[in-house]
Amino acid sequence: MDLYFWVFASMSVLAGLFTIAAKDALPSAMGLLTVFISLASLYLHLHAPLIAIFQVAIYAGAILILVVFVIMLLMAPGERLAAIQANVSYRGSGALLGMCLIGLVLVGTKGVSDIVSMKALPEGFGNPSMFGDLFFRDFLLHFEVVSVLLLVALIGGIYLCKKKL
Amino acid sequence: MDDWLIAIIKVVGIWVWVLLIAVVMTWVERRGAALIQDRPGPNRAGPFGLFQPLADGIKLFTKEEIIPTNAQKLLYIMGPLLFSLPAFSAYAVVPFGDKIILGGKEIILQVSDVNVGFLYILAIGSMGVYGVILGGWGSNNKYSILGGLRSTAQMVSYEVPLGLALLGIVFVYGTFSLRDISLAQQGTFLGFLPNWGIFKQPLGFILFIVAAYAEANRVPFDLPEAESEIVSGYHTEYGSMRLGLYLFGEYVNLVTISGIIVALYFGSWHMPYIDLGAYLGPISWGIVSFCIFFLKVSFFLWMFVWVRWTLPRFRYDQVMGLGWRGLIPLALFNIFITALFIQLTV
Amino acid sequence: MDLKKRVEQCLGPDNLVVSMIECQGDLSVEVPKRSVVDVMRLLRDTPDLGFNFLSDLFGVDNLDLNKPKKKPTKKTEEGAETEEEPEEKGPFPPRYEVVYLLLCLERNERLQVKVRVEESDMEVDTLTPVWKAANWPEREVFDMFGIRFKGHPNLKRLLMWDDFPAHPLRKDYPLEGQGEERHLIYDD
Amino acid sequence: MNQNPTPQTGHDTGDYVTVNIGPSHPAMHGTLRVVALTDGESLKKVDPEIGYLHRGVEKLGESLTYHQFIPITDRLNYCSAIPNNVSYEMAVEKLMGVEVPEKAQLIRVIMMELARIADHQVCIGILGVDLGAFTPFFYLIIQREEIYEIFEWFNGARLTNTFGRIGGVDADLPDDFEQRWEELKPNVRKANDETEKLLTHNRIWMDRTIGVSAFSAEDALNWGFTGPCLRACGVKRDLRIDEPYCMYDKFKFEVPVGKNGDVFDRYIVRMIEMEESLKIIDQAYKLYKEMPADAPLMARVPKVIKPPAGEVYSALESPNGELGFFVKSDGSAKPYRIRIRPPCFMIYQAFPELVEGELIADLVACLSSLNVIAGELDR
Repeated sequence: MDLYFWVFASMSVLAGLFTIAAKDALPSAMGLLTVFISLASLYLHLHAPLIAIFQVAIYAGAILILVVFVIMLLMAPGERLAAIQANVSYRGSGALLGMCLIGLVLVGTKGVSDIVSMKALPEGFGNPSMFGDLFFRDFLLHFEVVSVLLLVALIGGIYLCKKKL
Repeated sequence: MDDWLIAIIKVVGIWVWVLLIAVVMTWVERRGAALIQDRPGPNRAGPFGLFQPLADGIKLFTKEEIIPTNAQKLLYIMGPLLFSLPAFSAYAVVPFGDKIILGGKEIILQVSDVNVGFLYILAIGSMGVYGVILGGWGSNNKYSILGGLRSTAQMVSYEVPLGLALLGIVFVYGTFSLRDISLAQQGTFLGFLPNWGIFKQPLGFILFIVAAYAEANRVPFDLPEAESEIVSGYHTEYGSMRLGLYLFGEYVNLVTISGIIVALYFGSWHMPYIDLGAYLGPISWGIVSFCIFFLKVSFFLWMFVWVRWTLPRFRYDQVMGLGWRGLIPLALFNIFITALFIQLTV
Repeated sequence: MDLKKRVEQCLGPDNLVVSMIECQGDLSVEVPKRSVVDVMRLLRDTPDLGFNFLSDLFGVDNLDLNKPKKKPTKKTEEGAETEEEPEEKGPFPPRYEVVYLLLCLERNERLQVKVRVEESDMEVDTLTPVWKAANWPEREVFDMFGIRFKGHPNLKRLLMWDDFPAHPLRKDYPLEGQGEERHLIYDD
Repeated sequence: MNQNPTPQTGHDTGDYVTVNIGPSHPAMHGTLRVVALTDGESLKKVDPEIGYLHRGVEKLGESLTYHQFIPITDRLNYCSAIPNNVSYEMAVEKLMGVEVPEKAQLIRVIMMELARIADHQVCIGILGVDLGAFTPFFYLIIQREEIYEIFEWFNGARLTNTFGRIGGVDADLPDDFEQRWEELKPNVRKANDETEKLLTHNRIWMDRTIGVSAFSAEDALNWGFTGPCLRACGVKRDLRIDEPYCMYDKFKFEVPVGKNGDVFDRYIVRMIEMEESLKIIDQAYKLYKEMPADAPLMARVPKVIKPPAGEVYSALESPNGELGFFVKSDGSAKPYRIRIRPPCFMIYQAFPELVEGELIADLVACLSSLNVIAGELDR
């Protein structure tokens, strides 16, 4: 019985449920923050401190803040999500997508458990230097391709938002 | 069991110590302001008004807690907690001395020497903004929301130059661990310059200190709480100890930032040109290194006060312009130069 | 040339001067109410007058002065009773005055221009197209005396609150008020 | 009946938010209120609301005797009460045709220029505070306190001086004025120098003030600007020179003129004016010392003042601009009508034009640079 795992796993699931159930936008975002942080704790538990830090710094520290920023810009403090949540078609499609996701995760879990067995971690697992080696030596091409993709997305986003170029 | 005990002592000890500095900082801030502004300052409670923070604390604790009627209670209550929690936990990876040898056991004076210490600071630092946002949003006050918005934009913008400036240090010392960086700052290079971060990364230091002031919401970047414009920004509606947590968290942040500055750029616990560790016994060197470290920290704490009472405040668009058009290109340039230099010399 | 003569030269041909008096060196000229804006433009644009600055604009309530028993004391007044009659004829001179203080920046000359406003027709043309500075003073005159300014962009009460029932600078408004506070509802 | 005026810009609409700045807000000196329609931080529409400090001064004046009204004028611009007193006294003196003795005029000049320094110190100090620079405020306020010491020692009051009487002044300068003045002068200069060092060439200060709420000279004249705000726009107009009163034509001083009419120019104009005021006081005191010790301080005025019926307007250059009193008398012992022409009344009505399109932070900077005093604005 891995107590650490169960605590943070159940926390992330509960916070995830809260995220989709909350009636106000900002508490919902806080639920998402909790999910991120408990996931980061799980990564720590899996001896991947760098991933955990990235999870906090990038997802919780940057992306979610931008989400919150947009919420603050677009909504008034008293405004609630009830109207959106009451929409049956949204709920239905959400449920459907959720089912599909669960199915996918189950299949994936089985596949992973078929091929992976418990084994000792290599020396220096999860170190920044090891990450650097992987990124900039073994998988340099993939890394660069992904970053070009992000750059394209960035330019596209600017093009879409900017009214007058 | 020994390791656990030492860890707990270190955690509790440094926590109390940082809190104590933060408390004294509130006094230094007010007396420093008075010194700069040619007036007495708080001088009634105790000698030199030293008990003033205590009196303030009692006042804040005993005041009635008021939650505005239309506030969103959950967010309103969570705000100060989420602000002070990251502030209190950020110091965990910052060293506060070299090491001490007790009973044959080597104890490093740092709560946790993790190899991602740097990133931990960045990650935790970015968490603090949630407290500001929640406080600003939950108060249901337009000034608070403006303060929250300003703070969000400012923190997000200045985290980029902050991280980029730190990257230069990582390039130079080749590690993410603050202790390793501290250790590497001993001795001299080029024959006469101390091996300190500031001499190896002068531009990076300026960028870092500017971005750090912005992250700490200090003058000249105190827009989220600009008194004359948006009353008190995100903590307009707060009172009693909730306000106290915000104010206190701010000072704890200052201690942490000063600690980082000293650890990264000002030779940590090293004296320039002289290696005291070689002359002193292990225990006394531990204590002396602790003292040296905090002497340097207190200088930077004083600098926060000094700058606060000297400079006017930026305007919102100017802060954004400085961040995106000034600091980020400079930081990228700094990284480029550093990388080039390392490539050519190593 | 003397300011008085110049003003007469400028306004006289169109019969725009109702009366003109001087008090301790302050020249004041009364003009017909309907042509006040024209007069102001003339005074501003005539080269040898050039009153290009509106220093102030305010109202005066002459209720007490117009009381018959006070008649002996006001023979040095504007002389509205003795000199040529203003076109608004009544048993007494019109109750209100609106005074415009003009200033010529080049020559540092000042001129008071006044129009008389009768209680039956409390409307004066606004001066805001000529000088933007007339904006708030006109609102204040409206607030304090109830004189309306035709064409004013935002004629609302300025100093008193919007629902205030009276015009407090009128002479028949008592110093301690008419007891409005008793009628005010303070809850929201 | 509704106690509160409804905001004219309405409630929050889809894109814009109404922010209610004041009447109790740290930057709204006294009780000003601005209803601002904002788009994020920028101001779309600004609607100043005044009247929160309306005390019916003009109405009060009609029920008080001429002398009784002098203390009321203290309460107009409470930062510098003496020019208010003198301006009112000058209006009544003009109505009565009284010539004030030269010695009294010199005392008035000395006190008025001290008040001008005090007023400008407050204005610049507050401008600094509103822009986040707290320290210059203290440097200036400490010196203002010294000036107030002189006032207190001369008048018995610090803020509400009730200076002078109709027809002159009631008391001569005490003997140790020279000593106090020689002590004060270098300190004021030093405080000004330090403020200059902290602010004038400070890059942040320049960024915050240069070009903010700039106003052209034509607009300023059209809106009825006077005083430092007009001079900052580049119009050289100072009643002390253009329409000399109180022997101002005997003193040599410069009138500073700005160029852009922005916050920075208003600040600089005020800084230079303080220096000029110091020079004026020196000259006035020199003239004062040449007067015989027993020269009269009061013109011959009756105990009960009953000016002949008539109406006059008299203005002087108060620290904020042209401060005028229109006094109408019906020959009785009480004024028939007193109209006060406060300088910032005219200036503040152009406020929306000055700040619309700028940011909230600029609103604050602009407001402090105009030095709007609610006391004389609302009367």
